[in-house]
Amino acid sequence: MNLSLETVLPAFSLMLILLGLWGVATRKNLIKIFISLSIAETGVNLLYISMTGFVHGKVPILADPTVTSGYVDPLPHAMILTSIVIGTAVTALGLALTARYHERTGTLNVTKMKELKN
Amino acid sequence: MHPVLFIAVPLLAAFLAGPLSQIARKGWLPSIILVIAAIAAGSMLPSVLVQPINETVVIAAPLGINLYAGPAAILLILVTSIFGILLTGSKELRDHFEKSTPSTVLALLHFAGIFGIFLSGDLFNIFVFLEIAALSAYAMTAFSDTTASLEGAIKYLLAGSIASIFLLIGIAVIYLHTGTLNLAELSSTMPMVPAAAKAVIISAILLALAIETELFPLNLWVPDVYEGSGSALSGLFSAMTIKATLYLLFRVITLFGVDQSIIDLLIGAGLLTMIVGELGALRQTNAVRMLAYSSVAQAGLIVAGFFAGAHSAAIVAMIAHSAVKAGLFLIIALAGLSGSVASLTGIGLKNKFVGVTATVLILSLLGLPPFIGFAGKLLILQGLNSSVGIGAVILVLVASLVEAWYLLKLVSLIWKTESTVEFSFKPIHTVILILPLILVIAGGVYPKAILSLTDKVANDLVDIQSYRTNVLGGSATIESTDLNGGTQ
Amino acid sequence: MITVFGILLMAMIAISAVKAITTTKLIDSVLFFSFVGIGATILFALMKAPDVALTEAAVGTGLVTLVFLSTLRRTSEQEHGDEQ
Amino acid sequence: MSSKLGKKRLFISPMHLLWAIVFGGLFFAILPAISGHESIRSERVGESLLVQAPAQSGAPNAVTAVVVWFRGLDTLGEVSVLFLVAAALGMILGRGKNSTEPESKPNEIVAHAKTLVLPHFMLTGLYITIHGHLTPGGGFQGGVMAAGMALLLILAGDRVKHLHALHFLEGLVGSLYALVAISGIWFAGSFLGNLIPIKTEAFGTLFSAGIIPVLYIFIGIKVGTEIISIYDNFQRREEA
Repeated sequence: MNLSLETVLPAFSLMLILLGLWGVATRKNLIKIFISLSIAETGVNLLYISMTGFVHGKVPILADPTVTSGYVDPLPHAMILTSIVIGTAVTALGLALTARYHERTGTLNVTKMKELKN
Repeated sequence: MHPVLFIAVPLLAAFLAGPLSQIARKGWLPSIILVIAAIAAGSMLPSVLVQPINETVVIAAPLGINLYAGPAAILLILVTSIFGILLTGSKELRDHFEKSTPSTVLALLHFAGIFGIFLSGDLFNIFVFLEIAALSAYAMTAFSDTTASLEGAIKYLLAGSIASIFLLIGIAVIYLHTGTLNLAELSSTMPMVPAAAKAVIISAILLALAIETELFPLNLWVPDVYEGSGSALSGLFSAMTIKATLYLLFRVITLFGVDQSIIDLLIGAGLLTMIVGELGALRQTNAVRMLAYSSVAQAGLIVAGFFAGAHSAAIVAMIAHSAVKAGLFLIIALAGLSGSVASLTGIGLKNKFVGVTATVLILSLLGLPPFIGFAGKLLILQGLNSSVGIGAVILVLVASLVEAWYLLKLVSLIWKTESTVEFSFKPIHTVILILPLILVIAGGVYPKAILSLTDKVANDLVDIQSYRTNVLGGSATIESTDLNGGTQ
Repeated sequence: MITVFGILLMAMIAISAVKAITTTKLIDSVLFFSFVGIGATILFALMKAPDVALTEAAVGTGLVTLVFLSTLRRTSEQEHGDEQ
Repeated sequence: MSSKLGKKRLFISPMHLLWAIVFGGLFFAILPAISGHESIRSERVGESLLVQAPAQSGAPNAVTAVVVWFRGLDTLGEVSVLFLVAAALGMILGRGKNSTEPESKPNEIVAHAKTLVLPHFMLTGLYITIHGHLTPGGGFQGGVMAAGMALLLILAGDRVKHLHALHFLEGLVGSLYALVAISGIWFAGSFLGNLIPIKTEAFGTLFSAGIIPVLYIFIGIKVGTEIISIYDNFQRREEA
């Protein structure tokens, strides 16, 4: 079968990213927008992991310090660890601002954000 | 001097701000850190002009993260921290810092992020610092806790998050095709990347950086952020944050060696941004919002100028813009007014020094002689004329006319007799305005001195070959073996 | 075998993601989002990234879902999200 | 499933359709660039790091070696991002009138279960943190795991009573982390340099990886405290 995970995964993660961005562009509820953003971030993380060569490699935990071939590339893993935490931080900050905004105005709708208009 | 300290010291200060809240509470901690950074950058500058410093973190350059302290990075750190001090020392921001430790932490981390953007030579590391700077900027926008500021912060956050997703896509494609994240190595491997992938890389990264540098049409959120965050913070963003993202745009695009069509696109986007910015500023009644539009326009002019080949002029314009905007936003903050343009009436008669400073800064912003803005604008026009043609020059001049319309109106308001609003300046608070005033006048009277400096700085940005040898060549490879041997 | 499992998992993630974005009730949206996170966790584990899987489970799914739920509670006074 | 979605309000407005077309176009534009596996560098940076990891860092888990050490500056930045958000949340959500009262009655089951579950959470978190260089996991995961205990307490209706102590610990550990990293400049040749000798002969044991476990403990405590304070801020509720 030609349909291996390695060929499907990049396309899938790209689809997830764009689906999330579509959500950001079309949703009007702020919480929905942040959910969409988090989905796009999950897609980005999957995109990074899709390029480690995971089909033929092993988990990068070395049993023997002299044998260093046949493992997957650990650098994308490291980058995703960082990007997951940063994504979470952005979501938390955004939701905090949203919650405070809701306390002040009673709305979560972005189209009603009209305070700053010229 | 180790460049990494520019990042580590503000971080350390931020971590300590909680336990040391007694000291931090006074509200001077961010200013102190900026003074230290300015002194360090100032003392490093002469030696860096001769030999840039490349610092290895743990493992040598192509494998690990390197920090590259070249003339451009150090000069911009110096300039941004000096004019940052004006704003962090202002009453408006110090009130925030005094009220709560978190705001001190946010400001310190913002500086760490900005210095990281200037220094880092690794693409993913730059992303991390960009996120630190951006996240702290979102949160700082919400300092004043009004509906407007929260709205500005949310818009800023959404724009920034989309930018970071595109940046991450760009970095992923880069790593997939080149196998490296190091900017110096990328400068030699980028030409070998397949055309389709290169197009995606450039568009994703340009899209992200265009949002961060506020280029048209991705800058619709900018005036909202500025208006929502208030005058002192707007000054901080204008004087520091945009300068870091502009530097990043210049550095990355020059190193990647893009096609002429992309360069043309960037010049076009810059000019369009300038026109839109000036037209937007024309119809504003809020002074902060007006200056925000003017900042957008200036960023557009700087981008167009740099990519039209006027590299040195773009640096001069960046320095001039930092000085002018720091000064003007500080004046609005000092006046403590509602921010409407009309309320600035008669400010010059109340306090002559403030009035003269404001006038000089505005005239420099317009690009009139004998101020520093003149040198910047003239050289940018020369660059545009030689690489794009007379059409671009006319466009800039038309935009300057529009700019003159609203800025001169502002000047006449400042010196108008009938003052409607009660306000007073404490002389002690206005003393610091001498800094931008001196720079703007001295730079205008002796442009040679500044230009000889910025020529070297621009050369550092454009000379890819020497960047590559400084980061990768010669001595840089020794550290990795040294490190292991030293610990045995 | 793993390929089939992986593709099924991806289909589940895709459906949950679409549901999370398009469903009208916010609480459902958050639940579907947590399915996306759980699916991604398993996918990371399949792709030989146990460290990432652990982090995604703890931070990317667990903490984020909790934060979303708390925000929902804070903002639940009016508007239960009829405006998609 | 999908037919039900289609009938509901998926593409109800032309704007949604327009955006769908835009992103669909982007999909086919980007797709060719992300498939294919050859890189211009004969050995990717990550693969070179993996080769260097055992001898230089002494950590069998190459991901840990890369995260904590080779790219430690990223991780320092990442910890700062969490710290930043914790501080920002304190500022944004801490305003207004705070009630420190739990606004719902503590769940009986949760309240009783916590005494049973807490030690296990703590122990697992600690184990994951200090074995980060040997097995999957590490400071982040362990820190979150241990913080899970506190989240449980908050869910059970408790409040973080010693918020000052929490913040003090957070700042203290963060500055220790930064100080250890900075002292590397003078004592070990570079920022984040290895202050503790690596025991290559003891590869794969707890004390083989020099400074990495120490840094990971700092990261674990820092991440844990930050997550507690982030979540506690969300649970602090303005009186309705």
